[in-house]
Order: sequence, then structure tokens, then C-alpha cells
Amino acid sequence: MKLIVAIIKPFKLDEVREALTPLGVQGLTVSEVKGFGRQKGQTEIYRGAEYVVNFLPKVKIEVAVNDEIADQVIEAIQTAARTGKIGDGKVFVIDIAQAYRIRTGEANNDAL
Amino acid sequence: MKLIVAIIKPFKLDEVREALTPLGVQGLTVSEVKGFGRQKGQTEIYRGAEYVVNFLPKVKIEVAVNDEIADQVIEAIQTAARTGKIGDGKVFVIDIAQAYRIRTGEANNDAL
Amino acid sequence: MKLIVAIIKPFKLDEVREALTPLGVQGLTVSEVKGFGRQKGQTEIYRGAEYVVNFLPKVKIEVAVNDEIADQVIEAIQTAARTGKIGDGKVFVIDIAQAYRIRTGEANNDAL
Amino acid sequence: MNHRFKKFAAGVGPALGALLSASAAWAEEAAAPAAAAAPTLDTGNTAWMLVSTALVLMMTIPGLALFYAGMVRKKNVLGVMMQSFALTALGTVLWVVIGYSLAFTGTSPYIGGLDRLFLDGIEKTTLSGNIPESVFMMFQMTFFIITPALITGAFAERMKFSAMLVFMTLWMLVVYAPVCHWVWALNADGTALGFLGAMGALDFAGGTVVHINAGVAGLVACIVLGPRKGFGTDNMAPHNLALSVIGAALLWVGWFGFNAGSALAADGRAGMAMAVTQIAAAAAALAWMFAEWILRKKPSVLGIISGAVAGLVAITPAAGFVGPKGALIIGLIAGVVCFWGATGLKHALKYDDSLDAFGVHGVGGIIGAILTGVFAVANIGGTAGLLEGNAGQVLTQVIAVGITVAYTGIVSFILLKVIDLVMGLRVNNEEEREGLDFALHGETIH
Amino acid sequence: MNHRFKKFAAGVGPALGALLSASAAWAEEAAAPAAAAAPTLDTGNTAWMLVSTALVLMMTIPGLALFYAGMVRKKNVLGVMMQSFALTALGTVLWVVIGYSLAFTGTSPYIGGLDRLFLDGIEKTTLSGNIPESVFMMFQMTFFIITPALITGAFAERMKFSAMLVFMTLWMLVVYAPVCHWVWALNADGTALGFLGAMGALDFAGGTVVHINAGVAGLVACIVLGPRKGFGTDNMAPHNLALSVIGAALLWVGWFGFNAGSALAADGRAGMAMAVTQIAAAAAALAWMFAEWILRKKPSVLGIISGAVAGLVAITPAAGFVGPKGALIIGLIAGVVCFWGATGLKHALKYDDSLDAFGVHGVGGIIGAILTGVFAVANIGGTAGLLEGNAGQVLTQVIAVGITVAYTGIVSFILLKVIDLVMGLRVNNEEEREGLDFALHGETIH
Amino acid sequence: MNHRFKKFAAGVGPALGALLSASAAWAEEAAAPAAAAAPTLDTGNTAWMLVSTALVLMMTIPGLALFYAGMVRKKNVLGVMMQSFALTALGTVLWVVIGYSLAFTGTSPYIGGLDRLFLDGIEKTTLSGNIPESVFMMFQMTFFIITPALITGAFAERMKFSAMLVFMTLWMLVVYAPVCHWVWALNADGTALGFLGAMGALDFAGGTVVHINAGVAGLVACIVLGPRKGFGTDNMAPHNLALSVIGAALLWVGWFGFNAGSALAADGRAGMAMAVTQIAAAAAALAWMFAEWILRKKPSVLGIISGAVAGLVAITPAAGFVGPKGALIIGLIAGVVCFWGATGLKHALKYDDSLDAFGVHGVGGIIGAILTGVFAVANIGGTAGLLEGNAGQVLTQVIAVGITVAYTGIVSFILLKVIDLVMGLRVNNEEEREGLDFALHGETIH
Ligand SMILES: Nc1ncnc2c1ncn2[C@@H]1O[C@H](COP(=O)(O)OP(=O)(O)O)[C@@H](O)[C@H]1O
Ligand SMILES: Nc1ncnc2c1ncn2[C@@H]1O[C@H](COP(=O)(O)OP(=O)(O)O)[C@@H](O)[C@H]1O
Ligand SMILES: Nc1ncnc2c1ncn2[C@@H]1O[C@H](COP(=O)(O)OP(=O)(O)O)[C@@H](O)[C@H]1O
Repeated sequence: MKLIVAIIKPFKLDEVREALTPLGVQGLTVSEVKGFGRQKGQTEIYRGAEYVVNFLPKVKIEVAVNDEIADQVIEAIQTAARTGKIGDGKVFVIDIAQAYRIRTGEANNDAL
Repeated sequence: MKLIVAIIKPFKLDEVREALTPLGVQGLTVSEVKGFGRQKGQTEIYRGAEYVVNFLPKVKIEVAVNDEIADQVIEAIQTAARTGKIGDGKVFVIDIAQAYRIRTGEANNDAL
Repeated sequence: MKLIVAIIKPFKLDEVREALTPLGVQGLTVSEVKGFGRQKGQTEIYRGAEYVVNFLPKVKIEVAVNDEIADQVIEAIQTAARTGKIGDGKVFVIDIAQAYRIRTGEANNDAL
Repeated sequence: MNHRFKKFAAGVGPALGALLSASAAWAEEAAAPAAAAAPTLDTGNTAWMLVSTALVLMMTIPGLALFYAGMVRKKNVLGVMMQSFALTALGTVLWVVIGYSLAFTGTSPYIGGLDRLFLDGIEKTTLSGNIPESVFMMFQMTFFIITPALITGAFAERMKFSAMLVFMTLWMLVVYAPVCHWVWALNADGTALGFLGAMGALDFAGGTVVHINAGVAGLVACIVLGPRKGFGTDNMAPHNLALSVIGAALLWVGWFGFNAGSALAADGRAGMAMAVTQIAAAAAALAWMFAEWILRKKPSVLGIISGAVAGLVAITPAAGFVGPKGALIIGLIAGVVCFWGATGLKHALKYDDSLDAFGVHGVGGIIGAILTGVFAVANIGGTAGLLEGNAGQVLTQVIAVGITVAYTGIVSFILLKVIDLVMGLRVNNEEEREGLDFALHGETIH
Repeated sequence: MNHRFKKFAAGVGPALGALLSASAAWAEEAAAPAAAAAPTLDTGNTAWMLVSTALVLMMTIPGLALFYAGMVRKKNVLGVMMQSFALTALGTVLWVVIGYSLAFTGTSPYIGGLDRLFLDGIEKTTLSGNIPESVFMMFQMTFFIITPALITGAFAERMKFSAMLVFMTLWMLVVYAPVCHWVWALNADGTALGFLGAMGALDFAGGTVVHINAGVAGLVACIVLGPRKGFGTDNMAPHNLALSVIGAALLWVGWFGFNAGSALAADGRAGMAMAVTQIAAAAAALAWMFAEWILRKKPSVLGIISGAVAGLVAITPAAGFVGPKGALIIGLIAGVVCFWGATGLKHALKYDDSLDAFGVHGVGGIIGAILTGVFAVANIGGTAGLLEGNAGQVLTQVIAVGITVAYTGIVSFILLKVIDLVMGLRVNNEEEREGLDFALHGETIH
Repeated sequence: MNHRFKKFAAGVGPALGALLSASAAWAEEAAAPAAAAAPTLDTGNTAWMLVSTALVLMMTIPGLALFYAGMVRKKNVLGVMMQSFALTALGTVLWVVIGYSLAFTGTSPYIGGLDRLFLDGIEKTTLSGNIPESVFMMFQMTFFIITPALITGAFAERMKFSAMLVFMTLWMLVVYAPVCHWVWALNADGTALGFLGAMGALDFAGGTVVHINAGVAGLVACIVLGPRKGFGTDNMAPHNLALSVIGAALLWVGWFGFNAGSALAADGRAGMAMAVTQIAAAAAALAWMFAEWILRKKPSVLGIISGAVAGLVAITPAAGFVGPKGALIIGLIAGVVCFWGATGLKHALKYDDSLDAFGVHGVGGIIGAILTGVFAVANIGGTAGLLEGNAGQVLTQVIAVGITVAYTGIVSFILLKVIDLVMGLRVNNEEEREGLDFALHGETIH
């Protein structure tokens, strides 16, 4: 199984989620994160004091999938999250050794 | 070493933490996340406009443990976090290549 | 490639980020987390009711790097984040199977 | 402030008539050594009007600013508050420069004159009735300020700040000032000057001038601008209703200045106006709450506060004319009908009146204006309503409503279309997505 | 509003009556020779009472709503505000329908009559002393509203909204109305009608009627409902004390209307009442702060604002009777004792008075009521206290407190038990864990 | 409250002079069967002064507390609010014990006497002019409270709470009380007693006494304490400007009590003072907004609210002396110059006036005090300004400003240095990083 970690622009979240459902992805976990990268931060001015906000709001999606559909999922995420503008984000793929569904105790692929 | 990632219902956090201490787990890291899955979201109504909140509040626990106790920890988390109702969450297990304690520079098992 | 996950004290974030730039790290992702560990929590008192806050605010840094610079990065993070006081945090290193830059679709090292 | 009131008072005799006159002419005399009949300053009435002015200002900032800010998404909270605050400043200057003069001076039944440009002629000793004219001017200013601020609820989260300022500047002078003159301007003898007032239309504190005027302009504006991106699909849940509760509460408290202050005196009529204001607000709050409880299973905070505001809007033209029982019924009706206006009606017609400026203020204002004609009690406001056998009053009210709706609707539409051509009304998609706080004002709530 | 005041004023005769009546009244007389005895409307007093009414309403919404909302957990913020807001609406309607009549009319020393059902007989010109009766009725309404709202602090975060509405409806009519009648109802000649008032018990602005009444009912309620799930183990730290600071500040400001307004006039007694209110609040705030600083190492924001409220509660019965030095001492005592009430006492007895309705209002009210008997100054309120040699007054105060505690305690207990049987008082565990905001009202703070 | 007003009035003759006298001696007479000249209580004026007192208290809590709290980082929000709240309590007690006596009694032009220690001699019937002295004392107390609270903006986020309390206790007695006496203390005959007042310096509501005094003390304090850790490098963006908007709005509303209340009557002068207050606030808000819009590309919420406060500060000494046109110009100038004061000047000189206590209150106060000498209109305040040919008035104003700046600057510096030696002024780095909320008060916003 793979844990696919995608860092995307916040307003793309719904599109990405909708892109994954047809692939049989039943669930995913999202967290609000801040990203630092090539994309330049915004400048806020308060009474003349300028603050460059280096960290931009991003959304991190973590989705565990079985190996079969991993590549489609990776592809689907990128397509849905892409604007072509700098700051679109990244996808990282990590191996999962084991997975469990807490409610039932089901393991691995059955747990997803 | 293993990084055990558990996504659970928020109100189960304290129970899970207490379940791990006897196993010798000295620390863990928690983050507030939002989960999408089989569990249906709540509906909020504002002046007649209904919004289905697809993403439910969950808590993500990340705990790094040495291989010996990994299975007990996985078991303990599931037992403590289980309500039997849909939405109890998942446990994912990932291999850790190296670990360090910043304060001392201690490595791997000594770092946990 | 490696995903380096560091849990540090919040006020050390800028120092750590600055320490990584010279190593050629182009980006990283940050999230606010709460940490439980050896460091004792603070006690808040409200009308005589004492609440020990077991979970302390920490910052989690996730940075994906190619294998060549991984060790330098790990070293740099620890040096920058270290205060020598309890609660400085941890660094975990995890293998990344694949990485992509959403904007361009570039893969692996080119994606970072 | 209402001409009927003046007429009634005038009927009591020259002395009292003078006491209550709001015309500059009288003030002149007051300055000169005065006859026995000449009005003298009443410190009690003046104290109450000073306070009422403060209360109505508080309705706009922070009241309305909070009421609205709590209902938008986090990224637009500051932008919404900015609009109410900027309109407070803008309205003040416009009122001083020319607005007051256009609204309350002159001899035409349609528009005021220019005698009071830059408040010329208002001296420390100038009286309006038995209060200083400076205080009367200030009290009226706060109405001039809150009306455009109410409109902003209709196009929240998508209008350009610059275009908003231009539109409101024109709207206040071309729509508010004349309508205010039609309803409230008086002749030197205290009789109605404005043609709606002279027609006998009752509007104690601004059902037509403020709420219908703002509500209809808001409806037109939200239709001309079009809905927010994602309207109907995205989750646009209010960011922090606690702010809205504070705002609604301050609106309620401030409304005592709005309605009881419109008696222009600390007397029995002001007391009765305060009582009916409280009663209608409470009745409407409960009506909306129970309607929602029955139809939607849960009584919501947003519901009960919206109901309270609906009741306050509906009683505005009626305060000073109706009694407690009338207020109770007006409140119950307003609560239920505005609930429908902000839910059923809006969703049926699919316009995006973001914060229900029309659904609450337009609909509530119309209900109140018409019901004033039904429940008016002669020995409170000097005019009988339908229940006291004066069926004609309802018709008069309907006509006044119709004229106001038509005028503000048409003129607002023209102004918006022209401004759209000249400078554009809406922020671009990028800015709308990013949120007005940062996009337009360079700030965010952290 | 206090019977002593009437007696005193009435006792002094026309001379002082004239001195207290306003310039307007004089003007009237000058204009048309009036009957010396007949009360005439005083615009200055009326202005102040209109404002006081607005101030006391502001104490409940948004004042108390914020004070309480800031102390609960995020999931219950809206639910807590909803209670104060709904009680404002509910109380208004109940007061108009029957409450006012039960509290202030009739000839029985125990309960009022039905002459004022639906406010029948209150005309625009009806006076109560030298202010319109409509204004007196409105001012009293705001007390009727805030008292049940205070109780909600005791059972916050766990009571069903529906059960709360039912309980409060009964409580306001069966407990508040009679107790108010006992203490404040007057005969036509201005002498005390209610038996506690006639007994000579001093309660200027509601130590017994409002605070002891609410505090004890709250204590009973939190015991009957039982503690919140996780009380004593879970972290129940206040979600946002900034809201509580705003609330406490608005309570403080509004309390000027509560206490100085209870003079029913803008005169020297109102001025003195305002001064002692300020002094006691400040003294208690500092007393609590330093007590906490010494005992807990840190002076907390929650501590200083709680102290201020404790001082305001304690001075409520005493305002209008005591002088600055008395207020200083009352404040210092109230600050320290209420600190103990909200910490030591509560934790010793282990009841879950969530927001210390009893610890602050009950304890503070009892302290204030008794100390009024100690520090009363004859030439302020017409009654001497212990320090001026009238030891009996303390006993009178203790008796009045005892009767109030017993009555509200017993009746509140019965009402709660009955409602618990009929419909249940508490939300279920699932709802309590989820939070009242979503569970009961379908909304959340985002 | 302004001596010119008194002088002018006194000129009208003994009767009016008595009416305006603030001395106890007169009040005694008032109690005894009085001569035709004896002042009698005016309920209308008293009502307005009771309300003004409430309004000015509201300016500090919650107004200023919110205005400041919204501008700091999340970890310091409660600590900032705590300072305003604690100073309200502390100032009240100090004023009662000795402050009022030092400021308003005695016969020395430099400092008051001790006749009013613990408010001795203020009875229920004691009058100050035609209002109760208790009310005059309370109104003045609210000025005594807000002045030190304004200073806290300069050293926000880094001063020890204990040291702050010690410093302010000394500052209020050693700096505020005398300066207040210099400007506002009167002789029994209503003529100016304080030497600045006697000199003819105009300060209607506190340009020198309150704003320059606080602004300069703040500047000294922020320099003595040194900048916050990370000033200029770390991101110190305001945590929640919505709080600041609420605060600014309440300051604006409350300022009506501050300025119009300083007329000590509900009359034409109060009305004019309210009008110019509104006009200057609005003009300055727009001026700052457009200046920022042009220079920084975006009009910010923080900008417009800062501008409004700047205008309110600048009109404070001028209200009651200038007319609408003068107010318009004063507002426009204040908006632009304070924008520069809070941006250009501060950054040029590199001091860390965290929330611009000096940039807004110091600079705005100086502008206002001087422009009062330019725009004063004889038949509003009894004194002509430069534009009416009285060039000397400007010089008088400049001298008064200079003396105030020098005195408060020097004494504040000495007090701070001594306290720093004795107990230290700053929290340690650990505490500053952790935030004052938890470090000093043991609480956090969750
Ligand atoms: N090496 C990295 N490790 C972890 N996260 C990264 C890394 N590089 C970029 N990111 C995340 O991806 C986001 C977008 O990256 P950025 O360089 O700004 O644009 P792009 O991905 O289009 O080149 C960043 O805001 C950050 O959250
Ligand atoms: N494939 C997945 N990858 C990552 N997180 C998941 C995945 N499936 C579910 N989750 C997380 O687990 C939570 C519970 O899953 P859900 O399907 O609702 O209930 P259950 O686990 O009981 O079947 C979700 O809210 C989500 O946070
Ligand atoms: N086993 C673990 N797994 C995950 N995170 C941990 C673990 N142990 C500690 N942490 C994180 O590291 C932080 C610091 O650890 P702590 O034991 O308090 O101090 P130190 O690392 O200096 O010994 C904790 O607050 C927690 O966030």
C-alpha cells in the first residue's frame, strides 16, 4: 500500500476529492499547512510596517491506497490540482507497511 | 523503527494517550485534521441554505516506536480508539529510516 | 529521496528555515502540532480550577530532499533547533518512493 | 421627526407647535429676543437626542459591521467591516457638505434647497423645536449613514471597494436625500412639506426612507452584480456567528435611539415608541425561532437574531403610532414573513442577496409600513388606522411604499449600470477567491 | 424604584418635590398655573430612564451573553449566547402579557393583580411619578430579563434548550414576579405594598430580587442537573476570555443604568448611586486580583473581571443608601469573599456551577444585602444602618435574604424536578460531547 | 469643564456664574434656602452627564482594550486587555482617595488641596454648577482612567504588569493630577485657577491633559523600555483587527460623551461639540485612508480606524470652540499628519511605539491644541482664534503644549528610570517569547 501525500492550493481541495472518488478512493485525510517554496509570499502592511508572509496557506492531503490504483491516483491528483502557476505543490509517495481500520480491525487493503 | 500514524475521533485522544504510557511510549505528536470517508458529514443550515460538511474533525496521532513494541502499540491504539461506530478511523504503519533527539543528538531507538 | 520530518519548538522555525536555504533546500511544508513528551505541560488556572495542558505547541517541518544532502539537512535542522532544554523535539527520516511537482509534472529529484 | 406628529402637535396650539417645529425660520427667531411663544431649549429633550444620536451611530459601527462580518467567510470579515466604517466617514462628510440641506431645507415638496451647505446658518443657539438644530442635524446624519451601510449586506464578498464608494456617494445624494425630503421635510409651520408626508403617509422612524430604500437598492445591486462564485455549490457558512450576535444585540439596543429618538423628545410618545420597539423585536425573534424550529428541526442562533432584526425593521415606521398589542402582532407577522423572505423567496428566485438586506430590511420594511396603516392608534400618533376605521390609511401606506420601491429600484439600477461601465463593480475571480481582506485591503485575520 | 426613596421624597413635601422636579416642569407651571400636587412629566428624568433602560438591556445582550460565552468551550459558545438572547425575547413577551401586572399592580402584599394584562391602561400620557409609566414598565422589564439570563451560567454546556425555555417561563412568573412584588411594589401613596418592603428591607436595585434570586436558583439547577461530563478531569478551560472581558466591561457600563437608574430620576441620589457603583466594582476587582495574585502566583484576567462583577453585584442593593467609604469596604469584602465562593467553596462542595452564577451573584448578593444594613447612611437613602446606630436594619436585611433564599430555592427545585420528569433537563451524552452549538442549534463557529 | 467657558459664562453675571461654579461652598448654600442666584439642579443636564460618564468609561473598557488588543500578537491579547481593565479599577480608587482632591480643589494655581480626600464633603445634595458634584467627580474620573490606559499602547507586549501598576499609580498622581489642575481647576467664582487655564490656554476636553500627556509619556516609556524582541525582523502582524474595529467604533461613539459631555450641559454648545467631533473623526478617517491608498496602494482597515481616532484626538481640545468648517480642516490635517506620525516618523526614528500611542495621541493632540488657536470662533466658545484676528491665541496654545510636553516627558522619564532600578520594567526574554497572556496571567486564548 502507498501513502500518497499531496500538498496543494487550498481552493483545489474539492476538485481533487471529486477526482478521486471515481477511482474508488473511499476516504482521505486533510490538514491545513503552510508552505514555503519558490512561490513568493504576500506582503501585508500595518501602519507602514511591511511583513512578508513567507509561508503560504496550503492543504495537505494524505490518502492511503492499494498499489494497483496508486499511479492513477497520483495522476488524478496532479491533473485536478494543477493551475500551471507557481505554487501548485507536490506529491510524495511513501510505502505503508500495514494499515488497519479501527472500527473493525480489518487489515491492509481491506482497511482502506 | 516504525512511525505509527493513527487517525481517530477527537474525543478519544486522551484515552489513547493513556493506553500508550504503560507500553513505555514516552511521547507522541498530535495534529487536528479533517477526515473524509464513509462516515457521512453533518448538515448545517444558515437561513435555509444547507451546507453538508463533508470533512469531519479528526485527530491525527503520530508516534515513533521501536519495532519491538510496534504491534502492542498498534493494538492498544485500536482498542482505545474503537467505538464500533463508523468513522473510528485508521492506523497506518510506516518505516522510519533514522530518528534523532534534537536536544542531545541521540539517534534511533535512544531518540524515542 | 528522503522525507525529513522534524518536530521543533515553534519559535525556532525561522532559524531552521534559514539554516536550510544554503544547503539548496528550495521548499518545505510546516504544520502546527501539539506535542506530548518528557517536557512537562503548563498549568492554567481558571477560578481555582487547574488544568495541566499536557500537549505543548510544536511545529512540524516536512522537507523532502534528495539522498545526497539528507545528512547535511538533518544535521542543520538539529543545530538550528537545539536549545539544549527538554522539549527540543525530534527528527524522523522516511524514504520517499516517488515525488512529483504538480505544476510541471516533473518527477523525483527534479520535483524538489 | 414625523410630520403627523408635528401636525398633531401644531394642533395643540402655537406655543407647543413652535416648541416642536423643526424649521430654520423659527430658529432665527429663537436667536432674536423671542416672543412668549418662541421655543426655548429643553435640556431633557436635548439630553435624550444627544444620546439617541450616539445610539444610532453605534448601530452602524460597531453594530451592523459586526452583524454582517460574522456572517461572511473568514477571508472577507475585515472587508465587510471596512465598508460600514468607510460609509460612516463618507456619509458624515456628504451630509455636512450638502446632504442635510437637500433633505431638510427649502420649500419644494420634491427636493430641499441649498441654504444649509456646509451647515451654514447653524449656530450654537439655533434651535429646531426645543433642541439645538446641531443635534437634530446630527441625529438625522446617523440615519443617512446607516442606510447605505445596510445595502452592503446584499453584495457582500464580491464588490470592489472603490466602486462601492462611488455608488454610495451618488446613491446617498440622488436617492436617500430626496426620499427623506418627501417623507420628513416640514414647512415652517410644522406641517408636512415633502409630498409623501403631505399625502398623509406615516413613517415614524424610517420604514420607507431607511429600510425599504436600502432593501430594494440591495436587491437591485445583488442582481446587477450577480452571485458570488460558487454560490449554491461551495460552503459559504458564516465564519463566526458570535460576532453576529454581538452585532444584533447592539442593533437592538441602538434601535431605541432610532425609534424612541424619532419622537425628538423625552416624553410619553418616546416611551411608547421604545416599548413597542422592544415588543416587536421580541415577538419577531420568537416567531422566526419557532418557525425554523418547526420547519428545520433546530432553532438557530442566526435565526433568532435575524428575527429580532426583522421585528425591529417592521416596527420602525409604526413606532409612535401603534400600541403594545399592535406591536405584538406586527412582530409575529414580520418574524414569519421575513423568515420566508430570507429562505423560501431568495432560494426560489435564486438571487444572491448575501446577507439578506432585501429579505430582512426590504420585506420587513414593506410589512411594517403597511401594517402601520392597520394598527395606528389615534391617541398615540394622532392618526387612526384601519382597525380604528380609517381604511384609507392602508392605501396611503401602500402608495408611499410603491413610490419608494419604484424610485429607489430604478435609480439604483441606473447608477449601478453606469458605474459598471465606467469602472466595473466586481473584483476579479482571483481577488474574490483570495478574499477581499487581503486582495483589497492588504490585511488578514490571523 | 425603591420604596424608601418614595417615602422619603413623599415625606419631605412639595418643597423638595419641586427641587427634584425639572426646569421643564417649572416652565409648564410658568406657562399655565398648574395644581401644585399633580405630578408632571420631567423630561430630564425621562431621558435618563430611557437611557437606563437601554443600558440594562445592553447588560444582557450582548454583555452577559459575551461574559458567559467566553468562559465555555468552543463547541458551546453559540449555545450560551442563544440562551441569553432567547430569554430576552421570551422575557419581553411574558412581561407584557402578565409579568408586569403581577409584579407592580394590585393591593396584596404578596402578589400583584391583573389590571395591566397586555399593558392595558398604559396610555401615552400615563405617568409613574414624573416619568411615563411606559418607561417605568420598560426599565423594570430589563430586570425581569437579566435575572433568568444570569441563572444560565450555572448549568451552561449541558441543559436542553427546550427545557430551559420551559423552566424559565415558569420561574419568571412563579419566582421573579412575586419576589419583585414583595420588595418593590408600592401603594398609591408611594408607601411600600410588598411585605418585604413594608418590613423595611432595603434593596435599591435588586440584591434580593435579582442576584440572590438568580444565584440560588442557579445553585439548585446545577445540583439537580448534575455536573458536566468530565467535570474535574477533562480540560474545560475557557475558549476565549477576550469575549468575557468585553462582556464584563459592558456589564460594568450597563450597571450604571441598573443602579443609578433605580433612582428613577437624574438627581443627586442617582449621582451618588453611580459613584458607589463604580467604587465598589473597582475595589472588588482589585481585591480579587490581589487575592489571586497572592494565593495563585498570577493575577488573571478572568479573576479581575470576576471581581468587578462581584463588586457590582454586592453594591446593587446598597447603591442609593451608602456613601463612597461604605462602597469601598463593601467592594473589598465582596472581592475576597466571592473569590472564595467561586474557588474554595465550589471545589469543597463539588457542585458544578459552570460559570459561578451562585459563587458570584448568590454570594455577592447576600454580602451586599447584609452590608447595606451596616453601611446605610440616613441622609443619602433616608435610612440609617448599623454604623449610624440602627442595628435592627441588619436583622431586617438578614430576614429578607433568608426569605428570598428559601422561596427561590424551594420553588426552583420543585420546578426543575417536575420538568425533568416531564421532558428531561439534560442533553444526552452524545450531544454534550458534540457540543450544544451543533447538537441543538445546527451551527458551529468556524 | 473648560475655564474659558466658565469665564465667558461668569461674564454673564453672578446668577449664571453661580450656575457654573464647581465649588462645594456654593453647594452648601444650594442646600440651605437659597438666594435667587443659587444654582438648582437641572435634570436634563444631569441626565446627559450621567450618560457621558458611562460613555467615557465605555471608551476605556471595552473600547480601548479592544482597539489595542486587536493589534497585538495572539499571545498578548489578554495581557493588553488586562492592563486597561486593571487601570480602570486602580484609577477609580486613586481618584476617590486623593486624585480628585488634587485635581479640582484648593487655591493654588499649581496643585489642588486635600479637602476632598475620600470624597469628603460630597453629599447627595452637593452641586457643581447645576449638576450634582458626585456626577462631575465621576465624569472627571473617567478621564483620569483613560489617560494612563492610552499610554499602555506604547509599551505593549513587553512590560511587567507589576511595574506597570507601580508606574501608573505614581504617574496618575504626579503627572495627571497637576496637569489637570493647571488646565481645568476653577476658582469659586468660576474663573480659572490653574495657571495654564488662567493664561488663557484653550483645552475643551483634554488635548493637553489627556492626549499630549499620554502620548508623550508613551513615547518616553517605549524608548526607556526599548523595542520588542524581534522588532523590525519578526512578523508582528496584528492578530485580529476585527477587535480593533469594534474598539475604534466604541471609542468614536464614546467620544461624544468625552467632548459633548465636556460642555457639562445638554445645550447648544454640547450639540456643536458633538457635531464637530463627528466631522473631524470622519474627515481624518478619509484623509488617512486616501493617503494610504495613494502611498501604499491599498486602503487598510487599520488605516481608516487609526485615522478616525486621530481625528477624534485632534478635535478634543477644539470641540466647544470651533465650528463645522474648522472641524473639517482639523480632521483632514490630523488624518494626514498622524498617518505620517505612525509610519514615517516612527520608522525614521526607530523607536518601538508598539500601538502608536505617541504617533496618534501625541501628534494628534499637539495638532489639535495648536489648531484650536487657529479656528476658535468667539460666539461658540467665547474666544476668537487666529482666523478671527486673535493671533495671540496660537502662541498661548503653543506655550501650553510646550509646558505639558516638557513636564510629562521629564517626570515620566524619571519615574520609569527609578522603577527600572528598583524592580525592573521588562519581562525577561523567555516570558516575552512565551507571551504575556500565559507568562504573566496564566491564561491563553484557545
Ligand atoms: N522540498 C520540499 N519538501 C516539502 N514540501 C515542499 C518542498 N518544496 C515545496 N514544498 C511545498 O510545495 C509548495 C509549492 O512549492 P513551490 O516551490 O512554491 O511551487 P512549485 O511546487 O510550483 O515549484 C510549497 O509551498 C511547500 O508547501
Ligand atoms: N484511504 C484513506 N486514506 C487516508 N485517510 C483515510 C482513508 N480512509 C479513511 N481515512 C480517514 O479515516 C477516517 C474514518 O474513515 P471512515 O471511512 O469515515 O470510517 P471507518 O474508518 O470507520 O470506515 C476518515 O474521516 C479519514 O480521516
Ligand atoms: N515517540 C515519539 N513519536 C512522535 N513524536 C514524539 C515522540 N517523542 C516525542 N515526540 C515529540 O517531540 C516533542 C519533544 O519531546 P520531549 O520528550 O518533550 O523532549 P525531548 O525530545 O527533548 O526529550 C514532543 O512534544 C513530541 O511532539
